[in-house]
Amino acid sequence: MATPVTSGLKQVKPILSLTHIEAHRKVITLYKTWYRQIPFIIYFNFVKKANYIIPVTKEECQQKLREEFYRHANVRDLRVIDMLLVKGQMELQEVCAQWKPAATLLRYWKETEEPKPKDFMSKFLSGHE
Amino acid sequence: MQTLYSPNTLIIYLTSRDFNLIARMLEDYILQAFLPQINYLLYHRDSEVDNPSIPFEFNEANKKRIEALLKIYPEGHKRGAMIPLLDLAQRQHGWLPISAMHKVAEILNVPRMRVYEVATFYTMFNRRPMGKYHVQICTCTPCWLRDSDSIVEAVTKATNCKVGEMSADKLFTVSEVECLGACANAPMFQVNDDYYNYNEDLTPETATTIINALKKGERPPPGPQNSPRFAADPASGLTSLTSPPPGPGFGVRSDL
Amino acid sequence: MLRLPVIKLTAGLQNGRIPVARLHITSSKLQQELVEVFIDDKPVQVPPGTTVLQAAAKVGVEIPRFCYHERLAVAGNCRMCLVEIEKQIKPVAACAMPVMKGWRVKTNSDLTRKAREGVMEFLLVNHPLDCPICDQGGECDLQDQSMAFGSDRSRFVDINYTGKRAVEDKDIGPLIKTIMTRCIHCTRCIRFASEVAGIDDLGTTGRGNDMQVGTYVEKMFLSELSGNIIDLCPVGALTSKPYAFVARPWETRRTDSIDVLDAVGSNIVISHRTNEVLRILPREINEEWLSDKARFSCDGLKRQRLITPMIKINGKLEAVEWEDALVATARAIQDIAPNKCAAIAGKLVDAEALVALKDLVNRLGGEVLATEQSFPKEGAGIDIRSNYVLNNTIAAVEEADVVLLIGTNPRYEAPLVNTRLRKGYIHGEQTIGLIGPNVDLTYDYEVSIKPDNTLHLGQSADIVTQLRNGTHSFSNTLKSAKKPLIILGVDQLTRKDGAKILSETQLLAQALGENTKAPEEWKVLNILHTRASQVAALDVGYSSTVEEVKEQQPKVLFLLGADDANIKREDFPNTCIIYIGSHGDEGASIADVILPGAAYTEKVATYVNTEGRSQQTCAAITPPGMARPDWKIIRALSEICGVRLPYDDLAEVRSRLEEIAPHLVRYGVVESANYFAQALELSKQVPGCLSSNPLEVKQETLDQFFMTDAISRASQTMAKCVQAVIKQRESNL
Amino acid sequence: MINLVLLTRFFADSSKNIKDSDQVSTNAVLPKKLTVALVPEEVHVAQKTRQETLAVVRENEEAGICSGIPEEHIKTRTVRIYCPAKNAMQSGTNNINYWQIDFDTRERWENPLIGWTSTGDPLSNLQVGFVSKEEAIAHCNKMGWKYYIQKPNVNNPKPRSYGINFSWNKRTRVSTK
Repeated sequence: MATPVTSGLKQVKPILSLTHIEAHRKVITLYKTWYRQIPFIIYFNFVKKANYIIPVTKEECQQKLREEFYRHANVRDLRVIDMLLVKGQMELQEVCAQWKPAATLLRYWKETEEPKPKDFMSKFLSGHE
Repeated sequence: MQTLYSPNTLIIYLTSRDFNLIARMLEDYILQAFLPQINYLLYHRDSEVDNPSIPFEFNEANKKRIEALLKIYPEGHKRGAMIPLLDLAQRQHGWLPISAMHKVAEILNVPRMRVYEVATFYTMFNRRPMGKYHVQICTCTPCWLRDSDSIVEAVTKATNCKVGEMSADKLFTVSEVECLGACANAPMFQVNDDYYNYNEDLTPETATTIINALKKGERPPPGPQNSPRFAADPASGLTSLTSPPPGPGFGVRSDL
Repeated sequence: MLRLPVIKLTAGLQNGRIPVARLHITSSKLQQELVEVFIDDKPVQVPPGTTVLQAAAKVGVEIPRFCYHERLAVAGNCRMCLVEIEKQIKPVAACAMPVMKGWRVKTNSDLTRKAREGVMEFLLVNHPLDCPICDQGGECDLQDQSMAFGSDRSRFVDINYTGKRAVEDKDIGPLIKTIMTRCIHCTRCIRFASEVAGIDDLGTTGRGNDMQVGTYVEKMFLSELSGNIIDLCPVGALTSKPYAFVARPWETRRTDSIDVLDAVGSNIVISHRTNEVLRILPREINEEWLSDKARFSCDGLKRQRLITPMIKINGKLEAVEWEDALVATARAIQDIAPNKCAAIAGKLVDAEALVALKDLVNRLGGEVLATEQSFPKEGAGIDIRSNYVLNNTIAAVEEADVVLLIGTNPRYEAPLVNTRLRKGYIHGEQTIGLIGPNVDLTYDYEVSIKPDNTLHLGQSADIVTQLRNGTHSFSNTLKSAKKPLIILGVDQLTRKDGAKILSETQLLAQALGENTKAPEEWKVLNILHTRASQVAALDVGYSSTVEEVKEQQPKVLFLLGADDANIKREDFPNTCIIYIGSHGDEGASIADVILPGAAYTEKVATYVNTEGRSQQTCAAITPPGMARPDWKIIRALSEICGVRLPYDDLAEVRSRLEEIAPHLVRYGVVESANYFAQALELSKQVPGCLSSNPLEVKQETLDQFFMTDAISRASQTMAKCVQAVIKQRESNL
Repeated sequence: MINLVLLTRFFADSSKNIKDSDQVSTNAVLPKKLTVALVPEEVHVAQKTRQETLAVVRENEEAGICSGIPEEHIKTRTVRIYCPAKNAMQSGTNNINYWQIDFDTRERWENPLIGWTSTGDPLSNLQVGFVSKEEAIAHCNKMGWKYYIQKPNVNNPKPRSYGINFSWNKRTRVSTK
C-alpha cells in the first residue's frame, strides 16, 4: 500500500513557468491582483449596479486570501504550481465577472456541509466510514 | 379465382368461395405440418400405458439375442448396441415404452438420457402405443404425383383411423411417411416395419381390399397390386433385357 | 455487452493475463517441434495439434464461437468459427481443426465473413426476436455477434404456415429458467452436465429442425453446480430464475470478491445496484465454475438480517441505539474476573474480526478462544500448520494419479475441489478411493474400498492402518502411485479419536511420500475444510473447543457469528452472551446483546481458504441499517470497556494481522506449510486407538448441501432447492 | 491551445493593465476582448520558445491537490489496481485486457425521487483504464492515492482437441456427448 517516493528529476513540457523563480513571481503577481481586486468585489458599485453584497469585511477577505495562498505553500512541483495559478486566475475571473453566485463565494468562509467526524468512535456511531 | 400476371407480382383475386377453400387448405396444411409434432412428442409425459413404474423385461429369447449382440461390440464401446437393443425392445413390445428405454440404459450402463436421445432421433422407434398393423403411406413427391392423397383417404376410411392415430380396435396405426424407396411403383404403402414390399401400384380400391384382408387376419401378398408386372418392372412390359442375355465371349474377337 | 474496449491492446498483451500465450511451455526441446502458422499474416509458433482457434487467440485474434468453450470438450457444431485457410477450398471450423505447418489463416476475409453471415442468418431464422424481454440481453453472445455478422433484414417468410420454430420450455428446477425457443443447440449445457457436473440429465431429443435440448422426461437438473449452465449458455435459453427480470448488465456494478460459503474461497464477481446484491458470478480462477450455494444464496443477504443493536430487557430483545448497546455490553464486561471471558467464532468470520476479538478477550483476561469445530490437541495437533490445510493446493488435485478420500464428501463439502477430482478422473485416469459412507461423487471410486462386504469395513477408520500395513487390497494401488494424494475430511478430526486418525493418516502419507518419485513440492497429506473462517481462526490461535467453553462457564461469552456451535441457553445459565454477526440465526436467538455485523459482501475482509491462501473480499455494498463491519464493533466495544485496541482503520488492523501471522495479508499467495517431519514425530506419540465407529460425513445427499450456514439458511432460493431435491427423490425418474 | 489562451490572459493580467483598471472599471482585471492577435509580437515568440523548452521537475508529481477532488477523499481512500475479470456470461475477451483502477465502496442508496442510485462519494464512478500496471501505479502516485494491486488470475487452459471425443478406452467414452 505504500506509495514509493522517488527523488529523480525529469524533463517535462512546462505549463506556464520554466523555473521556480518565474513561478514565484507569477504567484506574487496573482496574489497582488487578488489583493487589489478585493475592494471591488465586496463594495457596492454605482457604475455596474450589481455586485456582491456579502457580510464580510475587507480585512476578512484579505485574511482569507492569505489562507488560501498559504494552504498550498508547500507545493514544489512546477506544473502543479502552474495549474494552481491557472485555477486562481479562473477563480478571479469568475468572481470579477460575477459568474459566481454570492452564496457560493461565501463558502470560502463557511462550508455548508457538516464537518465529518474524525476519531474512530464518532465515526463508528455516526454511520459508515 | 382469377389470376392475373402483372410484370412484377402475381395478383390473385379471391372470391369468398376461394377464401373458404384456402382456409380449408391452410387448415389441412397446418394440421399436416404439426401432426408429427403432436404425435411424436420430443419429450415424455407420463400416461397410463407409458410411465416409468410399468416394469419392462426382455423375454428369454431376446436376452440371448442381447448377449450375442453385445459380443459384437468391443469393451468400452458397448453402447454401440443401443439401436439393436432398442429395436429388440420395440419388436417385443410392439412399441417403445419409457421403461424399455430405461432397461436398455441399464443393460448398456449408460445414462438414460443417452438412450432417450437415440430413441427420439430415429423415427422408426415408436414411442407411443401402435396398432397391430402400422400402415405407413408414402406421400413423398412421386407418390403424391400418382395421387397418394386418395390412398390416404381410402386407408383412413377403411381403418376408421386418422393419420397419425391408432384405430379404436387397436388394429391399425396410420401414418404418412417420407419416401420409402419404391418410387417406380408409386403410390405405395408399407405395413409393419418388416420391409417386405407390400402393396405397390395401389388404387384406393386395392388399398381398401388390403386393409379389409388385414382386418380378417389374412396376409395379402406383397408387391404390385394392380399390374401383372414383377416388382419394379416397367408397367407396360419390358423395353429392354427382353431376350436371354448372351453368354460369355459374346462379341469378342474369335482369335482371342 | 457490446462496447468498445477502453484500451484495446494488440497482440502480446503485457499484463500477464494473456489467455493462451502461456498455454504451452516452450522448452528448447519443444521449440524445434513447433509449427509456424500465419493468422491474418501474423506468424505464430504453436505446438502441433493446437487448433486454429487457439493459435489465433495466441496472437490476440478472437474468432467468434458459440459451441466452443475452453473448459469443455470440442463439439464443433455451431459452425460460427468457420475461417478461410489459403489454398483450401472450403472454410474450416477453427475450433476443431488442428493447425498444419505454414497454414495462412484468414479470419477476416470475404469468405470467412460470408460463412459467418450465413451461419448467423440460419441461427436467427429460428431465434425469437425477444431481446427486450430476454434476461441475457446486454450480455448475449448471439446479440453481440449478430451486430457484427447479422443481416439487417430477415429472409424468413415462412410465418404463414409453419411459423417460427417454437419449443416447449422445460422445468429443470428452481434455479434455472428455460426459454427453449431461444436455444441455438450449442450443446454447451449438455457437455457441462456430462463432463463437469457428472449428471447426464441433459441431452438432445428429436432430429433436424425439431431437435431440442432438454431432459426428455420431467426431471430437474439438480446438481450442486447447475448454475454454471446459465453462464455457459451463449443465448438466453438458460437464465437464472432468481435473477429473472431483475436487472440489466449495464445497470449493475461489479465488484470482485471472494465466496465464503465453503472453504474453497472461490473467486466471485458480485453484481449489485443501489446497495443490493443482485447476483453472484464466478471469476475465471475457479475454472469459471461456481457452486450453486455460492451463486444463489445471495438473497439470504437480504433476509433475517440484524439491522440494529439489541439488548435483552425483561427477557425480550429490544432494538436500541449503538451507544446503549455498547454501554450495556461494557457494563456486563466491567470488573470481570480474569479468565471469565470467552469467545466462539463462527463459520463466516473474517480474519480481522478474529484478531480483534482475540485481542479484546485477551485484554479482558480471557484465554478461551474457540471455533465451532473442535480439533485434536494431542500430538502436534493444530500447532503445526501442515496438520490442518490442504497442503497440495486445489489446482494440483487433478494432477494426482491415486487419490484417497478419508471421511469426506468433496462433492458437497467443496464442489470445486470435486470438479478437479472429476477432471482428473476423466482426463487423467485418476484412481480414487473413499473411506466413508457410500456417497455419489459423480465418478466411480475404488470398489474395494466401498462397502463390498460389510458397510462397516468401508467406513471404518482402521482401513487407514490397513492401507499402511499393506493388508488392504487397495494398498498396492496406493503404493505404486506416482503422485498419491490423501484428502482427509475435517469432520473426522472433530471425532474423539481425531488425533489418532490424523496421526494414522500422517503415517500413511509419510509412507507414500517416501515411496513415490513425486517432486519435492508434492504434498500427500491434505485436509479439506468446510468452513471459510476455520483456517484463519487456527492461524491466529483459536484453539479451544466449544466443550471447553461450556466447562469454563465464562461470565461473558462472545459469539462471533457462531450459529452452528450447537449451544443452548441452558448451557450458560449465568453468562452474558454477546452475539456479533449479520443474521438472526441460532446464535442471536440465545444472546443477551446483539451487535449487528456485516456480511461478506459488505466488508473488506481477509479470509484464508482450505489450502492456506489468504484472499480478501471487497465491499460491494454497505451494511444494512445500523450494522457495522465486525472488527469495528469489537474495536468500539473495546474503547467503551476501557481497553482500547490500538487500531483505527483497516490498514492498522491489517498490520496487526501481519504481526500475528504475516501470511494473512499476503493476498492471493498460498502460504505453504512446512514441518511435516516434526508434525509426524509428534503425531507418533498420540495415545489411544481408533474407535470402531464408522466415519460419517455431514453432507451425504444434495438436499443437505444447500443450507449450511446463516446466509444460506436465510435464503428462500436455497429452501426451494431443498424442496426440489426432495421432490425429485420421490419421483422414479 | 488552452495553455496559449491562459498564457495570454496571464500576461495581460500581470502587466500594467491592472493599474489602469483600478481607475476606470471594476471589472478591468480581465480585458473583455482579448485575443492572441492583441499580444505583441515578441510575447508571441516568447510563448513559442517556452513551449518548446522543457522544464525540469521532480519525478513524483503531486497533481492530486489540483485535481479538484476534496482533500478528504485523496487522503482516506484506497485504490484497487486490477485487471477486470472476464464476464462469465460471455465468451468474448477483447475488452478485458487492460488494467483498471477503482475506489473502495462508499454508501450508495436508491434516490426516492426517481429510483436512481445516489451516493455522496465523488469517486464512486471513477474508473480509469491503463495499458500496464506501472502506468496505473504512476497515476496513483501522481494523484497521491493509496493503492494496492490485485493480482490478475492467470488463465491457463489446456489445448483442446476434437479427436479426443473419439479416443479409445478413455473414461470420456463412458458418458459424454
